[in-house]
Amino acid sequence: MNEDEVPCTPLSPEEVRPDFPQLNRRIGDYPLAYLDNTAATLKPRQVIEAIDHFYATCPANVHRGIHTLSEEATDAYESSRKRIAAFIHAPRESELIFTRNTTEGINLVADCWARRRLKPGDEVLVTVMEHHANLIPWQIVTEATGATLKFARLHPSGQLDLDDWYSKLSERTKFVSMPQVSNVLGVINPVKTLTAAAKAVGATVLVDAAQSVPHMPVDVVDIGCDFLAFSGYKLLGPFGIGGLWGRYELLDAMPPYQTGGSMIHTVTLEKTTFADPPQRFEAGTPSIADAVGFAAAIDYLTNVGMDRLHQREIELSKYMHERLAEIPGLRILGEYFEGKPGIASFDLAYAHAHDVAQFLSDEGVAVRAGHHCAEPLHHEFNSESTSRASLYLYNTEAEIDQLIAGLGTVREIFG
Amino acid sequence: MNEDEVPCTPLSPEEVRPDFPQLNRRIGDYPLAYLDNTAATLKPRQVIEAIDHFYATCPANVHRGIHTLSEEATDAYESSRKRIAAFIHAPRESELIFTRNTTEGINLVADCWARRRLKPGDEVLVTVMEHHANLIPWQIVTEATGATLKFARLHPSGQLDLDDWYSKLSERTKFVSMPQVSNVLGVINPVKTLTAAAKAVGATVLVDAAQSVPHMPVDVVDIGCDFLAFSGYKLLGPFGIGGLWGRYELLDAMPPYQTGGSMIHTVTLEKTTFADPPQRFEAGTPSIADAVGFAAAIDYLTNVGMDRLHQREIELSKYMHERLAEIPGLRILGEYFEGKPGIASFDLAYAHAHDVAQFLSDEGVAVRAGHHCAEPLHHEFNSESTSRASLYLYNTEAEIDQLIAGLGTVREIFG
Amino acid sequence: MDLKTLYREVIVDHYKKPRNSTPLDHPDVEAKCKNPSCGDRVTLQLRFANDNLAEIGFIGVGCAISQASTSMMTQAVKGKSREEVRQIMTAFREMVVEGAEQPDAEALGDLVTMQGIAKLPARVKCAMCGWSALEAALDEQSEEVDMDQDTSMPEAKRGGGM
Amino acid sequence: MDLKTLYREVIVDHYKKPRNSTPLDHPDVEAKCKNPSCGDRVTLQLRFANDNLAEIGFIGVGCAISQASTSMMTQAVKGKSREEVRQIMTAFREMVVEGAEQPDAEALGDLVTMQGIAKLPARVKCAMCGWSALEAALDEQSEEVDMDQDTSMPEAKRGGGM
Ligand SMILES: Cc1ncc(COP(=O)(O)O)c(C=O)c1O
Ligand SMILES: Cc1ncc(COP(=O)(O)O)c(C=O)c1O
Repeated sequence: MNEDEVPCTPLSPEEVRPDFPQLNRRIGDYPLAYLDNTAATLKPRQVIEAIDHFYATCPANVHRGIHTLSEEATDAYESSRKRIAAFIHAPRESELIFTRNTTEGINLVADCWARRRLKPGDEVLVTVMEHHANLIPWQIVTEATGATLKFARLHPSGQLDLDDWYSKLSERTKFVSMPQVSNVLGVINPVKTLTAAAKAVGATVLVDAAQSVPHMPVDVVDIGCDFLAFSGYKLLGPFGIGGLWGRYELLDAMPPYQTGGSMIHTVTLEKTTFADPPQRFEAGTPSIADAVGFAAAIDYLTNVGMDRLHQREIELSKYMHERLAEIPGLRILGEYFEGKPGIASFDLAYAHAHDVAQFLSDEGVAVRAGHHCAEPLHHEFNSESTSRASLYLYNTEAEIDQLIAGLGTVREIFG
Repeated sequence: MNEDEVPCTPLSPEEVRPDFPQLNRRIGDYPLAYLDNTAATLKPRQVIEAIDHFYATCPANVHRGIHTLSEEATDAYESSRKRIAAFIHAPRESELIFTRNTTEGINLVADCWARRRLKPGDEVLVTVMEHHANLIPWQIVTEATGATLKFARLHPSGQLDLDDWYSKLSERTKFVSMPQVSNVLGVINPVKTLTAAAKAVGATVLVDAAQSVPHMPVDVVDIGCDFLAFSGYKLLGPFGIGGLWGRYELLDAMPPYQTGGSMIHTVTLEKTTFADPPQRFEAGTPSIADAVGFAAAIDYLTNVGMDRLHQREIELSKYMHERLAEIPGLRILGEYFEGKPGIASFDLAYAHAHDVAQFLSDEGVAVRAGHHCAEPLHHEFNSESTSRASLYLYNTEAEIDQLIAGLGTVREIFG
Repeated sequence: MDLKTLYREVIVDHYKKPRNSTPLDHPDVEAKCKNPSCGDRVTLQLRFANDNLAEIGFIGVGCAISQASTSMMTQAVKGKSREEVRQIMTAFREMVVEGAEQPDAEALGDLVTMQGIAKLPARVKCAMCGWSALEAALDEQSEEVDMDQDTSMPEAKRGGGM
Repeated sequence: MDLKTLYREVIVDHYKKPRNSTPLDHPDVEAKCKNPSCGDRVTLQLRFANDNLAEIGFIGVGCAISQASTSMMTQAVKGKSREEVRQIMTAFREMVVEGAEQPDAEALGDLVTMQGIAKLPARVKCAMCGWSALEAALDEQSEEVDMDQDTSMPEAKRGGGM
């Protein structure tokens, strides 16, 4: 599993499956087919062991305490920052802020950047396909500042309507936020092109990369955006940790987010001065072990190779979409396209998404049912809820077959 | 180690030490003497294993996904909330919000409660002994609202000057915040009495319980406060998780903090309605495994018995203070008192705190050096920085002796 | 009863052919319940004759469990006295929400087949939607009940929408 | 050299009897550096004769490492040309901040005894305080240097105050 040795070998799930203890589980009489990867991925033993090892050896607080355990903890924490920053090609490691998750990253930017700059008449441009995490913070910040929130519409195919997007971009647009990959439709937005257009009118740009960083190579310099947010638990890492990357000049111009210990420079009763980024944005004791696990996940992915992972995933996605097309009465939100990530959100003419998920679960197949934190997007498709099957590097054709068989049971009972 | 069987047996460290793998470490030729417990405690294998087990079996996302792993994850998360709420005697489990740490809990209250209510002329009352986490948020919120921040002074003994505190409490006081135990002085503030007085003038009260919940039985109903914040990693739990308890009526009257998925009720492009507490305050995917580890730590402490732990700690604290008194030129910030928690922050006439910590570390003794996120308090005592030794249930008299021997080396070289 | 049997023998039948699913002409009281995170909705109408629940009708959309549970409920309570209705309500809640091992079979009758729902924590809200409307109707509470914000549900069975 | 030997043979001596620790009468340039998270402070004064650093003096407070490192620095650079001073500075930074295994012994002279500091990451800032003041003086930078915000230090060796 070393990229250097086998640069061009396609990724086979058998290469990685032994690393995932959860895959040994059986659900009743069925093997587990875990197809809920968009919500959270499984964790390889390398990540679990990294966390375990951290706690068993140096579970001290960081901030350069002068004793061995604290030095080790600080090194582990800062080396994690460095590896994660490198993974998204950040020019400087101090541009990578540890957050709880993508949601916190977006809230931080909305609060510390946008809120301080937006005025009545200004506009923020997002899309109809947003996850709530990239919608509600902008509803709140535009309402608070008197700015206007604009939504670029979608084609019936699920693709972003670029004409509509460009028509809503103007000198008034001060902030643009968009997902690189939709967590429901699986569409990939042309973030590089859109960022260039947005910057040309003077807007600041955030990319919600929660569903892209786990699944494809991402390079913040190449995209050209100002901020990019993602979560650790969606790429084999632990819960409770995410990354917010920001260009240093912007971070440096921002006031702190939360305040307290370790983000300060000097403190008197009356007045406090603040530390430089990234410390300025990391108040209090951080999620040290989760950062260590996050970096272990990044190492694991680097070792596999993001290109190989991406290739394998779109191959399996194709198989999944072909098989789903066989099911009568099944509608997938958004049209399939060559290279579509492994996300299929569907409804059935004869059964409700929650009943579908229940039957699939009964046969060992884990999918998510609901609006997947994208209620407006579902309304756009006249749907209250869908079942969503989503893939990652360990999934197999056999697991897709298990999904299809489960949908057969649903049809047999409801159809 | 079952409280029911041995209700009155004093706690011996030998009972618990085998549970802490870190205690097997040697630092050079010395055994590790971990006396940095105020910054972060070690973790028993029960906590490490709980996290490990969670990840190895059901590392799915919560929010009641309809499949086995997600159901298990949701149960694990919500059962953790229940046990932690019970530990501080919260009347309702939904009053316990999971935060990253104490800092986030205090920031949340400052932002969602105080900021919306403070007006020019209003006052917020804190003390000179605050940790930065309970100081800077109040500097910021009073500055933003035009309210005034007042500080109750200390006696030279380190005890809160109650006369000064009462003289600064008035009808203008809208918010009172105070630590139950100081992380530098080890003093215990009479939070119950002060809360009653504060409520009598109509103020809302927050207790910074970062250093009390880990070390003594705490009952939010008995204290009578409105909010109480604490951290998991200071009581044997993992990093990245803390608890904010709030009275339900107050929580219910508060707007959300961060916004995004899973804290919503319904969402359209234009308007969002929010879920009830605690979900309203937990935007995005939470720190599920850390919550599980936090609850495992609470179970461990409950099993030991907080009364026994507290008794043992004050006994060992007495020994530590007696031995430290033997060192010439050593000054402890704050006077010793009967029942003082196991915290001693000291400086030496002939050596700087950082050099002291360095020498102690070289002999296996882990202490913290610096201002311990309480810079104003250090200024009050004309000190830039101190070395702080702090205790927990696994510490021994022998480890104190090792500290004293290390201070002997310091004296030999510097004195 | 395993999941498939439960669906096959009870739920799908009621889902496809809901009983008492016609609005009443002259209801005494009407109540609504919704479950925004799932999209379930039930509108319930009651007519009393003296103390007896003489007529009951509902219209609903949503998952099979929510609709079947409501349909079965209407059958179970129709013609019963207010007090009997409350007994059945309590027994059903104990069985499904609190997971009582020994449900009150006498009060519940055919409804005991729904016991398996207690083991599907994410679906308890669905099963309770029609019942919460019934409770609101008996209490003459005019506001629509919202299962996602129903504090009589244990924390772990509510939760914000995903 | 182990920690105790380093302190005993080098650091404590300079700490207790700092060399060149008197202010100059007519300095050409003065520069300051502080380390707020530790409380270290150094004020440095230089006088040049042609291109040579003819005189150097400092006043400082703080830990033994910060004061000893400054004291040793003044000895090492006194009388040297600007270029030689920069060489020594670079060599010291490489040894202590970047942890060079093979420090430039020729440029460093006695200062090589400080190599062990590289293994005490929390103390690197302390050791560099006087040196940062020196760099500021050579660059005629009048603003006080702040080690906690010195971006030439690797992330892991800065950090906010605890
Ligand atoms: C596109 C997208 N954005 C944002 C989020 C929010 O992520 P988190 O819950 O980690 O904050 C998600 C997660 O589901 C997502 O898929
Ligand atoms: C009294 C007190 N309050 C607040 C805090 C801040 O805790 P955290 O870093 O977990 O937010 C601490 C931690 O050192 C503390 O001791």
